[in-house]
Amino acid sequence: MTRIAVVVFPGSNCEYDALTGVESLGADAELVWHSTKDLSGFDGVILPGGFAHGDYLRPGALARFSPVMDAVARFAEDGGAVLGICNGFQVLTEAGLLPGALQKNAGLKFLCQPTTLTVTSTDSILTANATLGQELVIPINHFSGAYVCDDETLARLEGSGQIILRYVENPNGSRGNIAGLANERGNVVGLMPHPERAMSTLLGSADGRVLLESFVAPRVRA
Amino acid sequence: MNRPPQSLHRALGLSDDEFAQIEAVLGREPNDLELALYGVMWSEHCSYKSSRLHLRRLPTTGEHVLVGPGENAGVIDAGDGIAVAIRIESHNHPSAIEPYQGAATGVGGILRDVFTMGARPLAVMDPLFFGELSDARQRWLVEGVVSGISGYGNSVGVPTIGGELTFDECYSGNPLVNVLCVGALPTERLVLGIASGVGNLAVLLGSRTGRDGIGGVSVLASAGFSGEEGALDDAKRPSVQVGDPYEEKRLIEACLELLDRGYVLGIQDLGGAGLVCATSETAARGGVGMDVDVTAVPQREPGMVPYEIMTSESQERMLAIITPENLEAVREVCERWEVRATVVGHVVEPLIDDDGNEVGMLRIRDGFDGEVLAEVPARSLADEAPLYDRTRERPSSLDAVLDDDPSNEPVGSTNEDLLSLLVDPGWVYRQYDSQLFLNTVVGPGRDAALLRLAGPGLPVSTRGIALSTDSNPRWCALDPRLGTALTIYESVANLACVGATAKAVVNCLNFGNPEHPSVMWQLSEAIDGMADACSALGLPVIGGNVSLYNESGGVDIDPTPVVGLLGVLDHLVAPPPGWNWRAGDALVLVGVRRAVGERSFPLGGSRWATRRGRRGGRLSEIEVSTLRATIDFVVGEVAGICAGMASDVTAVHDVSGGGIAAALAEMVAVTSVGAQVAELDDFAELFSEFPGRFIVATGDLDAFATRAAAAGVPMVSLGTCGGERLVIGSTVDLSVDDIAATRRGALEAALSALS
Amino acid sequence: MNFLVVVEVTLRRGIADPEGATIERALPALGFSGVSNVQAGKSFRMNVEAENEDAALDKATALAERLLSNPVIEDAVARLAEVHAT
Amino acid sequence: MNFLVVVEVTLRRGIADPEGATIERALPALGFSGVSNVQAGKSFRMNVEAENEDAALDKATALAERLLSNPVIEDAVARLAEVHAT
Ligand SMILES: Nc1ncnc2c1ncn2[C@@H]1O[C@H](COP(=O)(O)OP(=O)(O)O)[C@@H](O)[C@H]1O
Ligand SMILES: [Mg+2]
Repeated sequence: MTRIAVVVFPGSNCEYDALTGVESLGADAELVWHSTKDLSGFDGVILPGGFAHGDYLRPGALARFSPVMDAVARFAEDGGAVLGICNGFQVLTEAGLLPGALQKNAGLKFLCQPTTLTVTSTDSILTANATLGQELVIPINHFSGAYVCDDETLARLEGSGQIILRYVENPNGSRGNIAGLANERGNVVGLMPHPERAMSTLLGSADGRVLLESFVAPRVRA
Repeated sequence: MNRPPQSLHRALGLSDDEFAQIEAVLGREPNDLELALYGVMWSEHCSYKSSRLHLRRLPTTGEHVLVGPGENAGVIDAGDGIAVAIRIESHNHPSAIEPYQGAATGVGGILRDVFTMGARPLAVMDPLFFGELSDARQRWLVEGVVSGISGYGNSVGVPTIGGELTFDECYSGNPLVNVLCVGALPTERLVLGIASGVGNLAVLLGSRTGRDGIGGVSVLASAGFSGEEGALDDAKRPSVQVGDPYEEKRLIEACLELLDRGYVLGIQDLGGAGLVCATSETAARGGVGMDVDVTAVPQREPGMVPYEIMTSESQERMLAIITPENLEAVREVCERWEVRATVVGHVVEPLIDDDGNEVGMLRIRDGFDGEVLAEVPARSLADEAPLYDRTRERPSSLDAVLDDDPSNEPVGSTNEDLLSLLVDPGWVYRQYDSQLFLNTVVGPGRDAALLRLAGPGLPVSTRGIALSTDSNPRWCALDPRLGTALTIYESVANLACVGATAKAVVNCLNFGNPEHPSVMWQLSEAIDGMADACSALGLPVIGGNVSLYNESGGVDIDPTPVVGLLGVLDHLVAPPPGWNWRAGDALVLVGVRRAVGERSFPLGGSRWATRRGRRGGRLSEIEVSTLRATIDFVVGEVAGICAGMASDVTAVHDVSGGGIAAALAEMVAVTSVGAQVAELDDFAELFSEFPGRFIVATGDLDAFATRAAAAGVPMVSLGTCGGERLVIGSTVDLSVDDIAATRRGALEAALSALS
Repeated sequence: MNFLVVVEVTLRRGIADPEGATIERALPALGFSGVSNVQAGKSFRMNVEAENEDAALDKATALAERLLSNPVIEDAVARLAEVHAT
Repeated sequence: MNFLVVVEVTLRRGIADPEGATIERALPALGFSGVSNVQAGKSFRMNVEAENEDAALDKATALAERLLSNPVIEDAVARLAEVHAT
């Protein structure tokens, strides 16, 4: 069974949701406290949504100095699957594990709403099971979700297939309509929408399943 | 401050009689610190001294009630070993001067009321009332309040799943910000705010104590705004509390873990009146005494004096009663959550008075072995404030208002009227995370919110809970008694739309100055109306809050009793139908079509009339027995769908604000499919508002009609769904796009008005 | 003339500053010692057209008090950053 | 010695500043004319213990670059506010 660590920072609040999401797909998931320095034995790591350290200063700014982040960096370096959802995405950019940064939404308001995403690359641990061009309805819940990077970075991301998900209608001013992206190897991914909130039609959408199914699928490390 | 000593009590908001009563309790003159403690604890906000006599008339018991009013939150047994805690409170006056922090700390406070019962907070709702948005100050308030709720609620990680949004001139100097929280717990984890066991420790958890809101409760919550613009005099301006959702999040997790591990004997949040309130209430409930060392309290600012430390309203603090043996373990849990834990009190033996009665004393000391700075019976602070039966009088001016019935109002352009009534509160609730915990089956924007009854640490269940907050100040201004009763009925109807049976009521009674006899009359009438409706439906009132002195420039707000209803659904595996009908469906009106009495389709107090500046008229009674049958029938229909059964019913919406016309238009806006409706009986029926009527869309009219008839529920066919227009007889003809766009943009357009 | 004005908005004395406190708590772990009493505030830079420096500062101060801060909890101070060529 | 240091964090040139733009749009309606190019930033005040002013500024600058700003989108400048009595 795939073993997934869900990292809990003080102020995280989607850790149970992430745990439930991957467990419902048969993964063996465990909450690990942010002071953990060792992630060996896990097949994948999720940095969940929420407000780590209250999002004080900037989202992710304090969390990236948590002891666990060195372990996450090593885990990623070794080809392990790392998924940052919402606040987790912000932490990954602050930590430099993904390029760019996430700024306040263009409308300067928190947004909780369904969005339609297009799968624009399947070269990542999150989109491997999806099909190119597939549309997925997945909710966003964030204040700082506008992706920014310089022109050069954007060109590089575009060229290398690292942009894995784009908004069909841009809700927050994200550059290039970017909703989610991966590192070059495709083993570290971050996205602002919450796939774990789109796991059942009872709650509005089951379109997140294909993403988390990719993530928990047994794989040989890249 | 150089004040003659005899007037200190007045400066603290205590009357001469109250001062005399304190002297009688103590058998001596109180010292300044003692007087200050009475000042905050006997304030209107803490003691309910004007309302308590009346609140006793509310029905509070029922087979599911585990905890009724009087504790921090009411609790019902929801089945499957799960108890549900619920509470509503106002944060009106703080929000008027600092809307962001006022609203944010309101959310923080209501969460603590719920997790203090051992419940994990699962959802928040926020009934809001402002003046008209043509005024720039109101727009500033709306922006601030909504971002405060969003900022705190989202960060602390509790979804906000609904609320209310009312704009009316009467709130321009005194907005209302009410917040409701619901939480759930394994039934056996229920704890109360009781101190027990001599030698046990009172541990203060959470933030350090600063000079936040000193005297806030008595000065702020109990004093109206004098200025025209709703501004407080500088002298009265207290320091505003700032919320820290990050601290609260850690506090929630730490407290729930302490409770799970069984380390806590009693726990109480620190709200209004801070430490003196928490220590005196826990001691009073347990019939014990408590020694409090003021010097032990961690302070945020240097030089704080005992009075400030004891009454500070610094946020994000809890008081837990534990045994000394568990102290180390408690410290360990708190350290991991980075929550401060400090022993500030000892539970002590009660004294025996001259008559042989046990009297638990609250003793404030300078060091546990140090000087006693204050010593008063805990119960006298917590429970023995004087109760007032203030003068009540129905205002004689009301008759003229009732006689000014808007039924003679010229009809005008019905299309325009209808569009002007449509407001989608989406601009508000999109700013709230409404989905956290993966429970939200129906979020904000429909008749009621519907949640799966699930959460970390709860027994597995397929039940659901439904919540609705409702109010109708327009009705209550005309007839506070009937208006409040109708509000309850409407709330029950809202729950029915998502298939839930109402189980319990909480209320937040927002009224004007209780020293005005007309306001006391309104309050008393509203309470009777609530009691009438709750008794008729067998619903217990399990908690509430009274907010008085909502006035500005001497003018009281309209009576605004807000109710929060909690419903339960036995089996929730599929979403309820919602508002999305399909082309070809038949449309029916289910329920009693006409109100009782002279006016079958009353317009008094309707949104339609109010928009035209007509605030008078009479409400009509409704037939409660048929209403009950109708609601039971709708609950049955929708609950079947939620349980996974096939059904011909595709959409359900109750008729409320804006009448039948608005209900149809709201469904059109959401579905993007039009409807053709036959001419109604009367123009007034379009916009008339009274509860107990539902718009239902069905794919099989005959089957549905047969079931309604079998249940003895009246029903009429209205028309069919389909097309790109909403047509109602000869009165309404609008395109689906117009309706949807107007409704969607109404709030944003009003908020972005530049002036 | 055009002036570049900076408005700094800080919390009033006695008002809790959870953000500043949280940042301060994080510092030791990052190896920063000897930094204390961290206060978080806001800054706004703007071009102000006015007759002279004083008029520019007055305008910015009025703006700061009216729009950029809530005097109930915040203080706002305007200062000149540098003079622009007109 | 103790120094009161102010760190100002501003958005880098070219990075969108919706907050500044929103404030600017609201100004005419409030009767403020001649205010343009409003930029929203953050300020942090702190006590820094150091040998001398330069050392204090160095420490604050390091903190500003490492923690208080995100160099992908922000610039940070530290300046001395006033010297405290030691
Ligand atoms: N302040 C608010 N916060 C969150 N949701 C709100 C707010 N105001 C209104 N809503 C939501 O919008 C919907 C419509 O509200 P309302 O018109 O009061 O409904 P009803 O007439 O059925 O009582 C409800 O789902 C309500 O929860
Ligand atoms: Mg309704």
